[in-house]
Amino acid sequence: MSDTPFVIAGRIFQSRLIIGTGKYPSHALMARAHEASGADMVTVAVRRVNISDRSRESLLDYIDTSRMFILPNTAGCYTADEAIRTARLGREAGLSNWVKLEVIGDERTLFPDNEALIEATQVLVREGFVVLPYTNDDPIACRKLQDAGAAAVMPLGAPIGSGLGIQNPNNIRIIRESARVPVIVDAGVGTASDAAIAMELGADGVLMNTAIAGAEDPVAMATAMRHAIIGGRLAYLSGRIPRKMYASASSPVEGMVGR
Amino acid sequence: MSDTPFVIAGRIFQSRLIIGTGKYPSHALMARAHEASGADMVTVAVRRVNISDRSRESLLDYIDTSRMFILPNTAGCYTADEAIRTARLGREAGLSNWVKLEVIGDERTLFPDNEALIEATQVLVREGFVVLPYTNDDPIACRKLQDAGAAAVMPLGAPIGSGLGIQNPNNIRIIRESARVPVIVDAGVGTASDAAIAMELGADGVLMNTAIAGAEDPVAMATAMRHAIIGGRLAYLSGRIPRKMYASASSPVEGMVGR
Amino acid sequence: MSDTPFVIAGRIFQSRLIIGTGKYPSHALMARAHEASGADMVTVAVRRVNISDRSRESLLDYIDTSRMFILPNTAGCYTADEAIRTARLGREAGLSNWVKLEVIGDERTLFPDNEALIEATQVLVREGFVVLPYTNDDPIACRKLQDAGAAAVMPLGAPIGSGLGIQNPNNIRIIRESARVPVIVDAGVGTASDAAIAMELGADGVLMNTAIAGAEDPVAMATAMRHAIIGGRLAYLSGRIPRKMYASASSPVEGMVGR
Amino acid sequence: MSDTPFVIAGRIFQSRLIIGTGKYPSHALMARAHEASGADMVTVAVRRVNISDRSRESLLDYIDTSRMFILPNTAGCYTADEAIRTARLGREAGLSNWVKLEVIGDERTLFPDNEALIEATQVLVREGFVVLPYTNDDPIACRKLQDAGAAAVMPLGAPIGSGLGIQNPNNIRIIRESARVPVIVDAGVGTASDAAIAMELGADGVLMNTAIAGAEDPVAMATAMRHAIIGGRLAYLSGRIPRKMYASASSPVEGMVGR
Amino acid sequence: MQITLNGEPYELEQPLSLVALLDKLDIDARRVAIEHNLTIIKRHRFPEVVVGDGDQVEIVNFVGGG
Amino acid sequence: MQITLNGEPYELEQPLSLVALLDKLDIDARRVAIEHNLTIIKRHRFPEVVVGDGDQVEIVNFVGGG
Amino acid sequence: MQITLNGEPYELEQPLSLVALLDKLDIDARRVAIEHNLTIIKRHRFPEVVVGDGDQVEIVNFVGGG
Amino acid sequence: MQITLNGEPYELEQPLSLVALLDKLDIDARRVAIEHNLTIIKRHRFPEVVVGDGDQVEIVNFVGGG
Repeated sequence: MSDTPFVIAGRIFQSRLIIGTGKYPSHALMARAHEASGADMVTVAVRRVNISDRSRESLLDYIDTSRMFILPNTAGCYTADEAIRTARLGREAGLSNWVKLEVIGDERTLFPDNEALIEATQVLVREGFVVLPYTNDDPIACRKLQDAGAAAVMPLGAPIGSGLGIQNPNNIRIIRESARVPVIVDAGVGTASDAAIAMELGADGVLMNTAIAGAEDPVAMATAMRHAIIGGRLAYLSGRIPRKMYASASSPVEGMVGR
Repeated sequence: MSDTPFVIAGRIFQSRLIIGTGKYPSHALMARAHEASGADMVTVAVRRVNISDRSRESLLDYIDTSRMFILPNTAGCYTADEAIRTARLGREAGLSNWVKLEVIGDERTLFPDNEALIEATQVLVREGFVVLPYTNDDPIACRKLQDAGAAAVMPLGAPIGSGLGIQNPNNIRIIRESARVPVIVDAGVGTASDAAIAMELGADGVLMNTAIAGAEDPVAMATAMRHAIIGGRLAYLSGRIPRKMYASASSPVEGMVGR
Repeated sequence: MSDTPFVIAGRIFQSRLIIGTGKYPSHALMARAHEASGADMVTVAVRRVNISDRSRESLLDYIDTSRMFILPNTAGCYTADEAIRTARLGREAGLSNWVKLEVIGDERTLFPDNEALIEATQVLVREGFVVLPYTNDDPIACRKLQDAGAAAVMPLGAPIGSGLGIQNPNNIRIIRESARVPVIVDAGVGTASDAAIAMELGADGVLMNTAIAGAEDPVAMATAMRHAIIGGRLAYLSGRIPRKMYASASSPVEGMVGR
Repeated sequence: MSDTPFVIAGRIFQSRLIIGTGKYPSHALMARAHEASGADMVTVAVRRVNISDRSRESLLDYIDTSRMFILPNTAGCYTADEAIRTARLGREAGLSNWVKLEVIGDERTLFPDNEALIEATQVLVREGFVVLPYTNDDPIACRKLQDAGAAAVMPLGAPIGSGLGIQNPNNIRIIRESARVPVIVDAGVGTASDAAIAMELGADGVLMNTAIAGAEDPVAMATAMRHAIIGGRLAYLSGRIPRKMYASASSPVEGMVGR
Repeated sequence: MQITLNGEPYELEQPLSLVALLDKLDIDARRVAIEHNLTIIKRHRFPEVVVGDGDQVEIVNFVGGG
Repeated sequence: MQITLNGEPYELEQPLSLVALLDKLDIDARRVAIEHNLTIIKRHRFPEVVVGDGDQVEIVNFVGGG
Repeated sequence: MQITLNGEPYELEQPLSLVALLDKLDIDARRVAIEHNLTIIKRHRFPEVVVGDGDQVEIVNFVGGG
Repeated sequence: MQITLNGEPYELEQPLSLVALLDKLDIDARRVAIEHNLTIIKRHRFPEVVVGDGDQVEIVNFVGGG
């Protein structure tokens, strides 16, 4: 089974799993989880340097940037302007013009403000950014983001950090069918089967943070996710059997002894 | 993350995936799927030799018995006597005293006849068989099979060959909590995430045939299942995050620029 | 829409909802909930009279036996003998030879011991009882109970008192398709939609206790269940629309202004 | 159990069920289904009069406008301008300034274009319309529509006419928790339990067309929906029992005979 | 003399008919069923069946259940 | 002279008021809404508004919808 | 003479040992199990067990199954 | 003189280049991005851009996020 490579904006990624760098018990454990996950792209947040306390070691000391592509996000931004400003700073702090674009619309759900998101996407694309917007599972919003020049669309499976799994599989499937850019399920995954389901629906990749960082054993869960993504993708490509209401024997019905 | 080995009746298996040998487009393709699956136990049926046509090549020519353990089944048997008779013949035809015990109660669902199943288990255990009974997701039936000496219990996830996935996860979980022998989900798996879900519920293994043999690309699906079983098992052991009704940010909420 | 009457053992019931008498905050509230439910059959338990404390008022003072048919149960019995003995006492205490037969197999799940249940059914049917056995959602067990002379089969939707709703709709549907006696979903209902789903699957009736007695407002929930049972039954008879993966407009697509 | 009245823009409705007038086999059958449903608000489409064929009888001849409130929709409109123009014509054709506002974003899913929908809502509210916008299950879009002056928000449960039921219950629940205006689940209902589930999630009402008009027996299904809406609403108000993983007996555990 | 009544020891001065026993216990005969030494006693036989030393008596009625 | 009526060309001998047009078309004025050259015409103005050559007229009513 | 072989009538000139029968049928003895008149015959006894007129013989092997 | 550094007031003896400021703050220039009075300053311009009284400076870097 030969799969097409996972390409975003002309860049090929070896893994269809993209993971975060937040909420880990320690930077050291994060590094081991990253290693175990097989991911070659990680998201990071852009925040003010802590002036008063310089002791804290740098996140980047624990990311092997030779094999990991860094994707700055605009998490926590509630307006297009905030997100644009943060994206620009992220570009300077890093070495790429990629951004995981978040414009949050509500504190409790952290669902996106699609209007502002589309607007910010248009601005950043004009400035030469490779924009990967976090949106909800709305096929129309995804189409508009694509039309605005997004390099991929990243519909949520469930609220960020909720671990509820893919709440509306039908929408993810529809988004995949109509999108011309990669579809990456971002947020909501809680365990391995959730990631496999996302891939079986046709998602090109899955982005997750809390499911791994918040597990009792992040390294083991990272390994679990690596397998789930590969397994789910292969299952999607393998042509699964149809669902039937009744049974169909897997052993021959003739040739029984004594009949 | 070190897992306990997968042991049935004192025998250690490397893989928690057990697969069938039926319904493949060809023996050759089956052999490649077996290889890809990583399984080290396969089920086979016991049937009359075709006297009139000796041309047909033997199934065993396509199974590497040096690494694959052969598990004869009693598929198609509708009474305890039939199943016992078939189990005995299987023991002679093969080299082991193991049997996947099936006593079917209904042609359309292929659901087990638990009464007859328990009776046959008792007889075969007395005769020194290692009995792995295919049953439904009934914790009471599983307990009785265990008490009758079954080496493992194999509750169904859904009707054989239906590909519907685990219909009653709660029952599988309950069976796992109360059983002292390995719990192997047998039948009903349709795609990789179904297998992962079974493992995440605590199943010690999964047995499947149609999901792989009936896929458009059995070799790719076998690979998918290998990953799904490993991923699902690791996720079960990793301590997944709790499900939440609302979101919780994965990036810091303080340190935002311009606030 | 004319429905066939709900008939068990030749007796016609006006309501397809059967409810319990346990766990109510008070007998008075129970009576009002019964009234609101529209049910004309209620289950009762058979227990030792409290000798030391005769103050407690009798349950029957709060049941209008002129319109409510009393169905004694054998709840709490763990063997066929216990259940048979309790059924016989119930017959003497009451005025009918009907029994809701329970033979429990496990304390934590309260799932039935089908072997013992079938045995007890055979004995009681011979003694002239009208037997309504509580069983699990196993089509084979249901068929055997029917063959043993059960006047109806009562598969569980979920564990007693769990409120989880119908855990395995496919099994209930299959049981209904193959049974020649009424199928009554007994246990597991938590809210109105659960009852509606049971009826939509083809169940002839639903038996519940905790969902009503344990609700904050039992009288309102009893009313809710009355409507849900009627609505679910009618929906089952009405020929619902097929499920589609995509939309189909409900307003005309031609005749738009300005096109 | 006394419920708060169902009020939209100061107008009280007796029924929480709102139904359509499209796709019925005949106007006469529609009238009987309307009667059976108990609804007192129906949606209608605004279309060009058929000049060449004047024979066709008028829809309004079959709607008892003395008890039915007429809600014109803008179905089929793909831009804010089209929708605004159609809404204005609907106001002239009818006797009210209410409109079910639809701005469709995609032909295959008929999902809304939320940006255009919000824009059209602002315009029409300024013109004195009572706007009930059909949107998707996005809490942020619903909040913006509310802020734009919508008299209610009408999130979809599933694609129009799909009959898939509530695809994302969690979103409907969240929308209800945060909205200050009535929440009406519009589209996606296939059968009675779907409507009950919508109400149990806290929806103030449900709008449907195909589920009734497309059923084999629309009158019976309309009756089913009436009961489902009442039952679901009451269940929501009754305080359902919590879900438990295990069983809890509904009959006393003490006082067993012979213990 | 002593009987076992609903699983508990119970003292009687002298043998009693079931009717008398129910009366003594203030129990309405129409609402209960009685098992005497594992045999169920029809209600019409309550007057004639006598409970004596060492007898086992179970008196049951209906209580709330599901 | 010709007008565009509901998107189709339509011939008129001479200019007509909306009332007259509806009459000619056998349409009940109480059941329709009319847009004349993109302007919505209130029902009470149907008698005075006249349709002439090249005008665009949209006449709509309610039909079954969801 | 005739035997019943796997449920079908089968002609034999004279009694044969199971080994001879398998040989005649071109069946590899190592891959099959045999039931002779409802009794399972261990493989090492194939040479000595003789099939005669009216006997029932079941010869089975493994085929694909799940 | 005082500047606003990452939202907080910060005292300086005299104007400083961004390089000097980072040096003073013991911050590795290669790991941060700087916004000076709402304008982003390219790293190669850190030596020439001078921070003076009342200026607003934002110094950011990457932290763990999802």
